[in-house]
Amino acid sequence: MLAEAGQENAGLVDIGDGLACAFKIESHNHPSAIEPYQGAATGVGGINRDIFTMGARPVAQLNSLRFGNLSSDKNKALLRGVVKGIGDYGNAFGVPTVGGEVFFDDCYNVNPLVNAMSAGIVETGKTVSAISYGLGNPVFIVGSSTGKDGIHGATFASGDLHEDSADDLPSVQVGDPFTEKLLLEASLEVIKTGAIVGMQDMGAAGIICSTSEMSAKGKHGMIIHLDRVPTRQQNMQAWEILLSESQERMLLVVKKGKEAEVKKVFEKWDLNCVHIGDVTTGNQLKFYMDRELVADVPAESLVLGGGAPVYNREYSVPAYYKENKRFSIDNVSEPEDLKEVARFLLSHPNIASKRWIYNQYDSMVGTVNMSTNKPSDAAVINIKGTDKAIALTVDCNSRYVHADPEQGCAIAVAEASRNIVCSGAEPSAITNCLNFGNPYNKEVYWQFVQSIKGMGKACRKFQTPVTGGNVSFYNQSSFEGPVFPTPTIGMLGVLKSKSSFTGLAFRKAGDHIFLIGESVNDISSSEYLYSWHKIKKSPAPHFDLDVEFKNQQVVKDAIKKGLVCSAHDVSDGGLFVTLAESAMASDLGFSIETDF
Amino acid sequence: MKTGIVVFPGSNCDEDMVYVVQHIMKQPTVKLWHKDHSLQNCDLIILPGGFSYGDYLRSGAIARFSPIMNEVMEFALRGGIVFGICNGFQILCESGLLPGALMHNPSHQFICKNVFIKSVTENSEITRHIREGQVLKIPVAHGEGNYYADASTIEKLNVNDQVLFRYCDESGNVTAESNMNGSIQNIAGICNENRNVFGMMPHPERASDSQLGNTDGRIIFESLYNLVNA
Amino acid sequence: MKFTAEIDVMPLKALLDPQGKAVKHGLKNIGLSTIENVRIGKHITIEIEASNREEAQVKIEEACKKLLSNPVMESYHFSISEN
Amino acid sequence: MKFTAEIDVMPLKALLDPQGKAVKHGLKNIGLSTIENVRIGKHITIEIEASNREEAQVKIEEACKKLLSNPVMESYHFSISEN
Repeated sequence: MLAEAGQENAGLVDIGDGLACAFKIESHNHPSAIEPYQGAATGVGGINRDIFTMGARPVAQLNSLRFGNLSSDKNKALLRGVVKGIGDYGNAFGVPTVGGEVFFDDCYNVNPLVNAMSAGIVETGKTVSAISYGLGNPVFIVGSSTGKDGIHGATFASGDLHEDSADDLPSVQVGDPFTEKLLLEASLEVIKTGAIVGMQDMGAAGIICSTSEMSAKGKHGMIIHLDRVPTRQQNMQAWEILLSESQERMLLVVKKGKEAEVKKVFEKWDLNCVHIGDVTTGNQLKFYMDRELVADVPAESLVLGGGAPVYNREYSVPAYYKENKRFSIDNVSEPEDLKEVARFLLSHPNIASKRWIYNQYDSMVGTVNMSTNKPSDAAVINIKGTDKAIALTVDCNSRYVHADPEQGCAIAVAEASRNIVCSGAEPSAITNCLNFGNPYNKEVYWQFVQSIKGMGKACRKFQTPVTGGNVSFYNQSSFEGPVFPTPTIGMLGVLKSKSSFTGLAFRKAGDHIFLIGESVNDISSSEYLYSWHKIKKSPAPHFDLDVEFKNQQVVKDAIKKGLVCSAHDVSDGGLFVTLAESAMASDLGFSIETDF
Repeated sequence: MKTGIVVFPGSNCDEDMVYVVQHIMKQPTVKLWHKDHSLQNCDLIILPGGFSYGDYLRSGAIARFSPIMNEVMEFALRGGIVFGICNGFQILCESGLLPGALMHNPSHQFICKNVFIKSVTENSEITRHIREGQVLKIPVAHGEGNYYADASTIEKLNVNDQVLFRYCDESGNVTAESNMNGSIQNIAGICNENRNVFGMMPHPERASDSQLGNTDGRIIFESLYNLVNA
Repeated sequence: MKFTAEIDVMPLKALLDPQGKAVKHGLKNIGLSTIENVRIGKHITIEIEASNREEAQVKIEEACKKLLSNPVMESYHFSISEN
Repeated sequence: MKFTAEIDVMPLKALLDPQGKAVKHGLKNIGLSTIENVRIGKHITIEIEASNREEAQVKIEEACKKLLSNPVMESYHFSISEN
């Protein structure tokens, strides 16, 4: 790991050949519930800015989506809007969407989860940090103009809001992928000039957040003239400019004397590039509006860990946790028509092909996606000019995590690692997006604490450090309870040589099919039990971390020795669905004998 | 042949094109910035895929008025070879260098997947090495690929043998099912009357690198550069 | 009776209109530089059968509210004329 | 002087309008079944500075012809009002 977790905008991992991979996953759940198209689109915009603000060029995107029951028109509309928003933004921005997952359950009925992940490549040592220092260095705001976006989102006394007539406050933030593409190219170009001290994209709380984070990190202060900030709406007040969350903007600290060089790059790309202030010594942030001091705050106190309060919350074991344990497979009747069950599972939205979704994403721009013509469990991305490739996956079965957060979260990490290994890669590191309910609910906080335990245990076992991530609380379902605890795991893997790339489709008739790992008579929390038998209360499936690790080593070695034609992990829907998927991807059949 | 690849704000397949033309076809290549007015005396101009100006208003509508398009149009009217792929094809239609227009896909959704196209003429620089009727698996990725022109224009295209590719199934049948964007008569690519300006919606540059498992698109570049299996 | 409704659905004024911004830039490229503000929305025409103008009015209002415009981001207005 | 142009760019009548058809279907689903024909195009508003109405007229005409509409598949009409 090249960057300590949480220190930079995204996790940074050395992948050899003088290259590093910056990757991260973030949520945009609540904006997507209000307006699915723009909510999802701005989520894609935000996560990609976290990558290129570090000087890395995004090479691949993934997303993890959760919706309520597809029988309701509202959820169908949410799905259509979110998918179109991700597609329209990602396709125009020009980074291939190479993988992802989608899961449907009643608990997400009013609160969909939209997690967007992006990964970028940068030469080690060429990264840019979100830092500000050097007395007199000019501070620039670049990219889109500032509007009153996200202002109602700020935790302000409603009294302050009534001065703005309602129609002056944008109800929703609108993403502009075209400006984001210009911002990407201009940012990477300006970094090459060597004129940049530090750079930070503007996310939540806009200017106030980026100025304080960069200053606290560089242990310097700033003087900022808010009246110089280019605005989109007339007569914006100082606090609105400070808090605005308008999209596609960055804050740059430039080396004194290099201003002209920086302006030239942004002018080439027709983007705003305005000098709004300067770095000072000390750690005070002084904000002026038409030369009048409107805010004078220490940078330190606003930054996470720099002085922001730390809470210790109580938690308690929920009643359902014990009830689940009472489930026994013996009182589950075996259906007469097993073919009917197979047909039911293969056509269930959680298992059926997601072609309708991913065909709306440009998965091939950049000509690096090796999985286009050779589908694999994790998406494999060619690193041109080297013999390397990277593998990316995003996984989490939130039903397992609900049944047993510690075990379920460990399974999520294990499944991500399995997908990476089955595609011929070596698991390297993870990022995570922790989507949970209201943290003041003791049972939710228990889910949170247990999930973190499970994740830590599994990451240590698979030696995949947590490089950073994002937390989203207050995801509540329609029946007042929380949504399923959903700690989405985004994992990076590395293929030292592209020759180890392994697909999931059967290759030739006559090849032998091996099942690695011991089958246990266990259907807990399976799609079969939950959706066919409608038995909602059962524990998490059987799971042994050590055995899981050993199984993965066996697959890794077999692939290294060139013995493997294809590999596919057994997950949702079980062995039958896994075999069917490998068969359908290759127009070949299979015949297996079971020994009972 | 020195190739100039035009970069508009919002183009995102320019690097993919440079990679194929320079590294795989081994041709000298320069990128031409849309604000410049010099074509750096290139022998051949390529307008790459992407979302020039975010595809706002209509795909290619705004890019058509970029400064460099004056020179590109003069170059084309003098007989210079201009090849537009996806967004490039849309820009060539918007600028009138190619007849017709690319409308929204009937589904009003973006479509990205491998499709089959069939070469329907050997009489063009980009199909001269492709046997007429040969089927190629080439990916498409667009939201506005529905080629339309009025009846008399379509008539002329057919009579003058100006249609280069049609969408088809794996065995070369031009069927309604294989037409994913509603284009008239499954038209996937055309050339102008003077046979020096070419446009196609599918992306051959995305099927030219053996590392990606499909090189059906390479034969189009081999025709363009008159090379035999580069 | 047959009526025709001409409906305009526009993004709310306060919202960023990326398309309008790009078209304004395009218009500058063709020499029309005295343009302040460009906003782009949808124009929808509907032919509707109704017993009288008021009924047509009510039906079109309902169509706009329920389907044609997204109140979170758009406003609409329409006019109705007899065929 | 400041003028505002209201421009409608519609697909040519001869063209199939799949979006219009989809919306008509949607309207039927919410009980508005007496609808014959739905066509969807763009509504563009432009604020333009011009010395007089004629000049504004000429400029907007040029904008429509050159950029805002594509004659192969669209037709336009506009009205101009003084701010």
